[in-house]
This record gives sequence, structure tokens and C-alpha cells, in this order.
Amino acid sequence: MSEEHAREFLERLYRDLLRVRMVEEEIAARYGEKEMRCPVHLSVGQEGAAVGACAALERDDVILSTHRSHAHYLAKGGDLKAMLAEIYGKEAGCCGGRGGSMHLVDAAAGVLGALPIVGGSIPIGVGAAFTFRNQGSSRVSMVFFGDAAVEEGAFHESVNFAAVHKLPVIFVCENNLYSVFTPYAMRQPQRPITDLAGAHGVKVQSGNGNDVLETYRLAREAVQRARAGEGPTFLELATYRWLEHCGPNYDNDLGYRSQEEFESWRANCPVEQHRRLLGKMGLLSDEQEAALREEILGEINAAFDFAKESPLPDAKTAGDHVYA
Amino acid sequence: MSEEHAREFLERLYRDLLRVRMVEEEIAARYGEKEMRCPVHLSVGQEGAAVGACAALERDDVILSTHRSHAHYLAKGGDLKAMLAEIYGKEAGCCGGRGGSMHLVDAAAGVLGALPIVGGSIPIGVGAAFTFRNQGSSRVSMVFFGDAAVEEGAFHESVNFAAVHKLPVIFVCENNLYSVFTPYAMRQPQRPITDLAGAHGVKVQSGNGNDVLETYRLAREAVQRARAGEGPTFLELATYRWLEHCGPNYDNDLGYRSQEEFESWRANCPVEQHRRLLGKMGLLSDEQEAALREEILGEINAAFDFAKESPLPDAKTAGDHVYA
Amino acid sequence: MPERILTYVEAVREAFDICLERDANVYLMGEGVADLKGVFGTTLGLLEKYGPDRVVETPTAENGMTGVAIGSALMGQRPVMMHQRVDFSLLAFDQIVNNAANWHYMYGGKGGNVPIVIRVVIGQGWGQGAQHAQCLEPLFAHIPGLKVVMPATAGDAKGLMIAAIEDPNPVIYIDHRWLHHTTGHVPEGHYASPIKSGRVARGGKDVTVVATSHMVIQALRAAEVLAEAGCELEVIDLMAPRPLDMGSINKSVAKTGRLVTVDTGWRSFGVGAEIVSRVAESGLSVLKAAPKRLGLPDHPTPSSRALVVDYYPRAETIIQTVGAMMVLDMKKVSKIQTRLFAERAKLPIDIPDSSFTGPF
Amino acid sequence: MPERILTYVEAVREAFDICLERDANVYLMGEGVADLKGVFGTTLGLLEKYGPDRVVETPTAENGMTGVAIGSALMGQRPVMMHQRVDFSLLAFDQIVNNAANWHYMYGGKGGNVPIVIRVVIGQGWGQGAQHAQCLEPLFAHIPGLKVVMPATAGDAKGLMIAAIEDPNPVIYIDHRWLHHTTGHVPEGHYASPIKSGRVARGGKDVTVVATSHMVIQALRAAEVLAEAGCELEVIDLMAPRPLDMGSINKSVAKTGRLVTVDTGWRSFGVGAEIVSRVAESGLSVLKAAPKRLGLPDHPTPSSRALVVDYYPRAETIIQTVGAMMVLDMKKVSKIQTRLFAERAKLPIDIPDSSFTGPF
Ligand SMILES: Cc1ncc(C[n+]2csc(CCOP(=O)(O)OP(=O)(O)O)c2C)c(N)n1
Ligand SMILES: Cc1ncc(C[n+]2csc(CCOP(=O)(O)OP(=O)(O)O)c2C)c(N)n1
Ligand SMILES: [Mg+2]
Ligand SMILES: [Mg+2]
Repeated sequence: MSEEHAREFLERLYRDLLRVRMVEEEIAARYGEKEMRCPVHLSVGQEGAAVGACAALERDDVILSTHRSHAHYLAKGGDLKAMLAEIYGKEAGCCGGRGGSMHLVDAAAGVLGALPIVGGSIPIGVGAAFTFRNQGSSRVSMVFFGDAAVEEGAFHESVNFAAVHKLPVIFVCENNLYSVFTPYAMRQPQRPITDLAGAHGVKVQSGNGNDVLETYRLAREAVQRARAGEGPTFLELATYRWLEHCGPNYDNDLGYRSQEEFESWRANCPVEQHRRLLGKMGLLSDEQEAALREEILGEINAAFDFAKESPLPDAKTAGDHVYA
Repeated sequence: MSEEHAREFLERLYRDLLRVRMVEEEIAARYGEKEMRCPVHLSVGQEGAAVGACAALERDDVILSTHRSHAHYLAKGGDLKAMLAEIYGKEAGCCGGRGGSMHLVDAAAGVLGALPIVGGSIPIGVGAAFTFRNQGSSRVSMVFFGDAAVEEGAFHESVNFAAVHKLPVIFVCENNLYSVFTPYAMRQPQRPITDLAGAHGVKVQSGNGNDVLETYRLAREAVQRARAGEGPTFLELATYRWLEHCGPNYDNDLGYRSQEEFESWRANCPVEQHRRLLGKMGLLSDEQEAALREEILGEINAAFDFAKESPLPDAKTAGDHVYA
Repeated sequence: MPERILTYVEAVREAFDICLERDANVYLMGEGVADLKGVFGTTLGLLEKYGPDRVVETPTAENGMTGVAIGSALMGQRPVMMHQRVDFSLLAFDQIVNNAANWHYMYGGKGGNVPIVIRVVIGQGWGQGAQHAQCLEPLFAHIPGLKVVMPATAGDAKGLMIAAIEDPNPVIYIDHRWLHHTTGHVPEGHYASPIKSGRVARGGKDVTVVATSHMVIQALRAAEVLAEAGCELEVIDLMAPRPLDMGSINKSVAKTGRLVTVDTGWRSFGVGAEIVSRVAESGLSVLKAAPKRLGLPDHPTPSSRALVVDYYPRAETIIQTVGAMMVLDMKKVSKIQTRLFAERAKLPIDIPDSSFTGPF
Repeated sequence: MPERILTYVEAVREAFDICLERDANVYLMGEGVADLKGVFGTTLGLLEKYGPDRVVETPTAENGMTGVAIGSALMGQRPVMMHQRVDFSLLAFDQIVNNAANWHYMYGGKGGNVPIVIRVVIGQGWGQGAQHAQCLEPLFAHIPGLKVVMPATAGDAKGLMIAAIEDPNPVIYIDHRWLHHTTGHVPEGHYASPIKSGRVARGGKDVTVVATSHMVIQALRAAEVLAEAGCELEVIDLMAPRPLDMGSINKSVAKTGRLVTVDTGWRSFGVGAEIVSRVAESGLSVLKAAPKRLGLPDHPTPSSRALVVDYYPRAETIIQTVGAMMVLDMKKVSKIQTRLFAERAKLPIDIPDSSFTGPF
């Protein structure tokens, strides 16, 4: 990468991080209006994983996501207006209002889908990779999931098949230490989560998901391996969810996780970290930051206006699209 | 163990091996009569694993088995007459004719059940162990399954839970290299199968399943760990099925496995190996062998007579036992 | 007996508490049972009272955990496995259908029995969409060896949960989310409601309405309106689609000659189909009109509130159906309906009643 | 067109061959597709012809592999996933119901479509027991977004497999093991039978018999006997329970006024319930007699042949049912039956016909 390119790339990462953060903060701020009438699982605090990993992909590569899908969708280039309209249940939503927040899709951007059944999208991503391999394509498939998903048998079935056929798939596990309220240690034994994929003969890597550059580097390596026919990689990205599992609020007061734990992760904010880096490199002045925020806010406000103003779908069409 | 006990124990192992072998050979010999009207999956060649592992158990410990259930059932002390009557579809069968060869049960002997859904009995065995732990009992649960069962998600879900709760369960994987006709390498990547359980933080061991003593030693260690509250163990036992996957015939002529592979395993017969050991130790003369065979044959013939002569269940009772 | 009013959620929780107290072999398991929300509040406080061996938080591993439940049931425990959405139980269909339902039969009674409860929560929340709001009761009801209960009232929520836990067989316990905030009389202490198919929830002579779960509430609302219009519904709360006992339904239809069924799930191949078929098979002469089934139309559940307007059968739908069957003066009915449903009409369509605190 | 007689198995195999040949995106997958027995012979030779990327032997991992099929279908391939027993597909109900069935709808048509075929083999073999001989078609038929086909003849086995593979939606293809050895006319080359619900397999004026899969054969046998007794059955081969098109059934019942349904699976909450209900709902005046449903009684499948004597509906059961409905002279019927079924009567109950080479 030329220095020019590198700079642009670093700036783009920051822009993406900030944009995801600001979109989700705006959702959280407006959720109380009760116009977004579907569950929302926000990724505030986890943006580094989504942005870093997706930065390693081309537009025609595909991703699969989970209930916590906004960051992945946006990082992969999904349309913001269509996403918000979907959350508002509108006709112009990316699923025409049928899906809601947990089923984002943007075929043009390679967002193949998001599914709220834990583990459910993992084999789908492997299937996409299977077809890429069958077609001799160099496209790759990337599947995002949480630390609970590895408890589902479907995870293992998928990794085994991907390993046997050396498929171009990258498994991205965002380990945020919790499944809803339940900590890791109540659900899984003491051992690195990467062991699980390693046991299936798959290349594994652990990294700091809150470090967007580290995440990007690991993802890029994995993507290169996949494109070179060297098979799947499993990435464990350490990260932390700041808000409640589902909904717009902070819920640390409930006491299911310690304030210290929370604070230490908050101090380790993926957006802030990258901002500091850019600052140090002289790539981001306070004025630039302010301008960027304003630009993004403009886009977000326009998208919310669009979502709120666009019409609800017609009840008479509720039976459409059952069959293709 | 005193020398006397040790001798008796070695003799008992041989008796059990030979008995299982002779029962299954007799089933194979008579299957063509078309009176055993249910599928039979014979363990000929695999007796060492069943006999060695079950020898480490007490009568009130429990086992779970698969479609290939005869050896486990007999090794655990299941009633031979009831088993044959079941295969003949008779009222006196261990399931009253409702189950057939793939659903053997003997509650008194601790044979909790056998299930032909690959992987299906693994969580059941973990559940039994969960209750033993909950009740503060020192009983253990042992689950037998084949090398294909580790491809099922249920296997992983079960091992994870057993590991988290340190349950007194022993996972016994009889790796006979095939799932029906499909060799290992077409279904799983190159890596030791024990890695899978190891990744769940479980103690693992590999051994020669055709060596009944080695199997016994590994199983005994695992049982001791389980009783001591040290949690589950996964044993991989290398072995080989001599006959076709399902049915009474040799099917090597079909060419799905090489004659050399087959011969090398046959040379490594679990019954024969143990017989040689006893011979070397001066514990088994030719006369003793002949007498033992005759005695066992007598039992087997009587059991077949029983099974053949006992009545079929009454069709009018077909609707019984839906609910307890 | 003085009225003792609890919510449905409190009633379920009380059933758990009583069963955990009475029988050391009872335990609760599932994702969320030991967490701060306690499966919609139904397990709250029980972890503290009974400890983590009796209120067992599980990994997300539905099929495996159901097998664990079965295995421990075979050893004498009585697990209650919970799924916060019925959709998750689809992952466990192997263990539920192949093992739990068949076990006692396939071992000829000699393999023990499987006293487990599988509790699945059905029905709508805010915009949950296709994978978090299914109903699926016919998938369970089709399987011999299972029992299936769908309590509609707080009193039955408790009584049927206790009965399910004490039953020696696998029982699927289905509770609808829109019932969770409803209230009703719940007797104190231990009582088990019989797992029986039909309870007359309201007597009437004109039309028999057989409803399940939340649809019983809708049917009762409809009955109020229609009664003022001079048409008396006999509302039968089906309660237990399997084993299906047609006694009270047959008796009612013999009286009314008219049958409407209302399913919580999809109408096609639904519970109502079995009811209608059994009535039709037992003789047509009793019927004065063609029976009618209500239920969800043949499409997945959409997320947007705008798309569910005609999706869920409501009291209004039942009124329309009965009106057509009885050739009522619908102008008059409509006026009564407008008056009686005035409060309800102010609420958005995705809110069951003003007691609902949402959003999920 | 001269008769071209193939077995059902050969017909399915031919469908695969044609589809693999015509469309490079078609592939077969599952446990056993590339092995020496080739899923009851239906995939034999195809591995050699098309290679392991088109005939994909899979690990034993039903849910995961179904997800893989869905993912590859979204990318434009057309997988045919096979289960040698429908019982195994229960492991995949999450992917089948939550994902395959809902995908197109829940993304509002913008998430692509899922052109997969899931082939499940149902019905009896020798003493297979409770977990290897279920039918379960109502579990699929209840789900919007799926299509469900159950070909009864060799010709339809081929035509519906081609149609299923070419359909842009998830299709559940159900073949019954006792059909595998049956033979019939199978046209050469490519043809797709429309996925439509009712085909008149035999015309008649007295009683409409709606049957699925192997039960069509039983109904046709019954029709032969009854015809000699002067009673003409109109046998309707249901073929596709979902989407359900009542056209030919309604037409037939309008003519005969009498309806009998015969399911391969359990009667309760079965396919027949939906048929009977739709007929009843559309008006009773057309019916001259109460409809009747046949199907398996409410218990799991036992292994012993002695226990299945009254379990599976057969031609004899249909004859009895129609006889009672039409008040026929059963002595006379019985004589005809004895004569026509003489050959069959010599066979044990667990063998479908003399062409069956068993044991599995
Ligand atoms: C099959 C299934 N079981 C249970 C749930 C309920 N559930 C929703 S999100 C969630 C936790 C997922 O945790 P994780 O995978 O770590 O993702 P995170 O929410 O932490 O991002 C659970 C258990 C579900 N959606 N699907
Ligand atoms: C869930 C499921 N899928 C597929 C099958 C078909 N099947 C029966 S036995 C078998 C092979 C099992 O192989 P393995 O576990 O290695 O045991 P082995 O037969 O070698 O003893 C398969 C795939 C099944 N019974 N259950
Ligand atoms: Mg997490
Ligand atoms: Mg094997």
C-alpha cells in the first residue's frame, strides 16, 4: 500500500467506526419514541470487529450476521436508509418491513442475511463458500457470530465440513464474554475458544476486536488464505458490549457484570483507540473530527427522516413473497 | 487385585469376548432364515472395546449404545434370551417386540438404551451422569458411539455440558474408520479425533480397542476419575468392523475398503489376541477352550430356542405403552 | 374462596416454586432460567431459593440439552426445559420426537419413562418476525407419546404446569406471550389441573367456539359482543390438544350444531383441522352449518406492525365469522363492538392490552 | 407412446441424471449419496458420471448440512439433500423451518430464494421400529414457504423430482420405501410434473378416496375389489399436500358426495384432517355421508411384524371403511377380495409385494 493509500485506508476505517457508533447511538436515543417496534441488539463497543473484518473483504464477498447485525451490515456497505426503514417497519426497508432489525439484508453489498437463531447462519455461510469453491470463484464468505454460538452443534458441523472441503470461509467469533446475562464460565469450560475450531483442523487466530487494525490484519490474512484455496480460518475477537443485550439502555446497574470489567472495556473503546492513533499520526485534527461528525450526522438524520417519513407497507401485501 | 482375582478377571474377559463373538456369529448364521425380521448391525471384530470398557463398570452404572448394540448390551450383562427374543420380534423380547435389534434395553443390568439415530444417545448418557452428580451418587454413565457420531452437533453440545459440570460420564468412541461405506477421510479432516473432545476441556485417551486389557485399563482410569468427581473422559478406541455395516455378510468384495486393511485388522482379532495371552500365561488349555465354547454354545442354542419358540406379541396390545 | 388474582407469569412461577419445594427431583433448565429476567419473570427468585443445581442455566445447545433432560428423567429426575421462543425448540426436534416421545413405547415400557416438561413460548411480541414468533403447536400435537397443553388462564397456567411436572410422560407446555400479563384467579398451594382437552370457558347455545391459548381470550371477548346481539357462544378452551378428548366438544356441538375453531398458529394443517375432522367424522346430522376454522394465513410472521393487521385472528374476526354463520344483523353487532371495544381500539395493533408494558 | 416401464427407484435416478446433466448448478448431497448402495439405488453411477463435487457425500450432520445446502442455493446452486429416513431430518428442523421456509418471505423477496430439494424417505422396512420408519408429512405440510410432494408412481417420481429441482423454492420430496420396487410408465427425457395437489388416479362416481404416496396403491387395489362389487371409487392421488389445491378434490366430492382420506402417517393431526376440514368448511350439503379418515393409530411404530397387523392402513382397511359407508354386502365383497388378493395373502405382512427383495 502506498502511503497515500494507507492514510486513506486508516481514515476510512475511522469513518466507518464512527458512523456505526453514531448510527447505533441515534437508534438508542430514539428508541424510546416507540416507533422502532422491533427488538434491537446494539453493537456499541463492538464496532472494531465488524469494521476491521469487513475491511478485508471486497464488495462481492459475502457476510452473514446474527441478531446483533447493524454493525456488520453497515461495515459491509449495507444501505443505511434501507436498514433504518426496516427497523421502522417500512415498505422501503431492506426486507420491505418483513424482517426487522434481526434480518438485515443487502444483496448488492454482499450482506447475505442476518438470523436471530443462535448459530443458525454459520452453515449458511459455509454453504456460500462451498458454492464459491465449486464455481472456482475467488469470492469468500465471512460469518459473524457470538461466543454463545460455538455452543450450538451447528457450529461444529459447519466447521468440520468447511475443513474437510477447505472452503473459503472465515469464521469470526466476537467474544464479548456474555450470552445475554450469562457469563462465559457458566456455559463453557476453561480453555481457549479457539481450541474448538482448531480441533476441526482449522487455522485459528485470536485478536483484540477493539483494535480495528489488528482485526483487519488478521482478517486480511484469513481472506488471503481463503482466496488461495488454503481453507477456512477461525478468528476469535475479544470485545465487549456496552449496552444491554437487547434494547437501548445501559444495564450495568443490574449487577450481572462488574463495574470494573465494564469500565476497563469502555476505556478500551474501539472508536476512541483508532481516533487516538489517527491523532498521533497527525491525520485527524479536532476540526476534521468535528467536520466528519457533522457530515455523518447529516447522513444519519437524513436517513432517519427517510425512514420515519416513508410509508408503512400495505397490509394487503402481507401474503406476498411466500414463494419465489 | 490378588493373583487369583486377576486370573479370574482375565478369564472372565475372555469368556465375555468369546460369548459376544459366538452370539453374533450365530445371528449371522441364522439371519438368512428370515425369522429375525429387523436390521442387525453386528460388532464382529469390535468386541474388545465393548468388553474391555464395560469390565470397568459396576452393575448399577449405566451405558448407552447405538444401532450396533449387541456387544455393549451383552458386555454390560444384558439378558441374552431377552435380546434374541427381541430380535425375533417376540413378546419376551427385552422391549416386548417393540424395539428390535437397535433398541436393546436391560434396566436391571444398567443398559439404559440403544438408539439408531447417530449421536442421539450421547446427551442421554450425559443426562444420566448429571443426575448421578445431582444425587451425590458414585454411579457413572458410559456412552458408546462410532466415529461418525462426532460429526453430529449433539456430540459437541453434550461434551461441552459434561465438561462445564464435570459430570461422571465416559465417552467411548469406537473408531472403526467407516460410517457405513464412507471412510473417515471423506467426512473429517486430518487430525486426531481426540482433539475434538480435548477442545472441550475434557481428558482424552486413545487406545487399541482390539486389546481388551488396554481398553479396560483406560476405562478403569476414566471411571475412577469420574467417581472421584474429576469429570468426563473421552476414549478413542481403534477397532474395525469385519462384516457389512448392516446385515450378516462379509462385503469386502464390494471394494470400498482394501483387502490389506481388512486382513491386517483381522489378524488383530480381539478375541484371538486375548486367547493367546491366556494361553501364554497357561490359563487356557485347548481342552478348557473347547469346554468353554461348548458351554457358551449350549447357552446360545438354548437362547435361540427360547427366542424362536416364544410367542409373538398380540396385535391387540400394539397401542399399549404409549404413556406411562 | 376469595379471589386471588395473579398474573399468568406469577402463576407459572408459583407452580415452579411449589414443585421445586415438594420434590427434590424437580429442576428447571434452559437458557435464561437463572438470569436476571428469568424467562419472562417466571423463574425469578428461584435460583436464590433453590440454587444452581435446581435452576440450571444451560449453554445454547437445544438438542443436546433436551437429551440431557431425557437422560436425567430416566434416572428419576423431573426436568423442566424451557425455550423462550418455540422457534428454538426446532433445534431439539430430534430429541423431542425421536427420543422423548418414543422412549416408553419403543422399550415396551421396560426402558423407563420420560417425565420431562418442555416449555415453549409462542406468539407475538413487538416485530419479532419469522423466527421469533411462530406457534407450531400442530407439530407437537401430531406426535404420539407427547402430551401437549396450552393453558389460557392464570389458574390453568399454574395447575397445568404442576400437572405437567408431575405427569410421568413428556409434556409440551405452550404459553403464549400475550397471555403473560393477563390476570386471573389462582388458588393457593398445590393443585394439578387434569390434562384434559376441553373446558367450557363460557356456556352458550348457539355456536361452539373451540379455541386454544390466547385465542380463548379473543373468543371470550367476541362472546361478550355477540351476547348483546342475542347470539350465545359456547367457548371451549381446548387446553390439551394431545391426548385429544372430544367429550366436551361433541357435547357442545350436539347442542349448538355449529362449530368455529380458532388456532394460535397457522390454520392449514392446524389444530382446528383435527377438531373439525373429528366432528365431521362422527356424523353430519348434528351440524346446522358448515364449520369454520380461524388461524394464521399461510405465510410467515412479518415484523412490521402494518403487515399483521389481518394476520392474527382477533375477537373481531370471530365476530365476523359467527355473524356470517348465523346471518346476524352486522350493523347492530358492529355498534355493540364499537362500544365494547372502545378502549382496545385506542391501542396499537401490536399491543395486547393496556397492561402490556412491552416492548418485548 | 409405447410403455416404458421402470421402477420407482430407476425413475428417481433418471431424474437426477437428467437434472445433473442439464444444469451444472444441480448437485446431490447427503449421507450415502456417493456410496455403494446409493440411497436405495437412486444415486448409483452418478458419482462416476459427475464426480464428487456434484454427488457430495457428507458427514453425519443433518442440521449443518441443510444450512450448507441453503447457503449454496442462495449463491445459485440447486442442491438435493437426502435423508435415508425422514427421522434423520428431524435433526434439521431448525434449518428447514426457520431458514429454508422463511428466507424468501422474511427478506421481502430481496434476500434471494432457496431452490433446494430435501428428499426424505418414509415408511416401513423390516422391523425398523420407532426411529427409522416414521412418516411425518404433516410436520412439513404445516409450514408456509415449503412445498411438499409425495409421488406415488414411478412416472411422478421422476416428473416431480425434476419439478422439485427446478422449482425456485424449498421442496420437500417424500418417497415411501414400499414404493421403491413398484414399476410404472416413465416417459423418456426431461419432463416436469406440475407441483399440483390432486390427480385423479382412477375415476369413479361413488366415493372419493384421497390418498398420499403408497396409500394410493392401496386405494387402487381397494378400488378393484369394490368395482366388482358395484361400488366405484374415485381415487385422487394428492401428490402435493402443500401448496394445497382443492380443485380436483372438490370436484370429485361434488360428484360422489362421499370422502375417505388415507394417510401414510399418523391419522391424528394428519394430512387427511386438512382435506376433510376444507371439504366440510366449503359446505355440508354436498356430503351424503360423514367423511372418514384412515391413517396410523396414535402410537409409535413397533418393530415386531406381529404388532403392525392393524397399524398400517391397507386395501382391506379401505374396503371395510367404504363398505360401511356405502352399506355394501360385505360377504360378497369379502369373496371378491379373497379372490383378487389371493397372491398377496400368501406374503407376510411385512413385505409389500413379491417384487420386494428386502430385507431393508
Ligand atoms: C437457538 C437459539 N437459542 C437461544 C436464543 C436466545 N438468544 C438470543 S441472543 C442469545 C445470546 C447470544 O450470545 P452470543 O452468541 O454470545 O452473541 P451476543 O449477543 O453476545 O452478541 C441467546 C441465547 C436464540 N436466539 N437462538
Ligand atoms: C442422524 C442419523 N443420520 C444418519 C444415519 C444413518 N446411519 C446409520 S449408521 C451410520 C454410520 C454410523 O457410523 P459410526 O458412528 O462410525 O458407527 P459404526 O456403524 O461404524 O459402528 C449412519 C450414517 C442415522 N442412523 N442417523
Ligand atoms: Mg456474547
Ligand atoms: Mg464407524
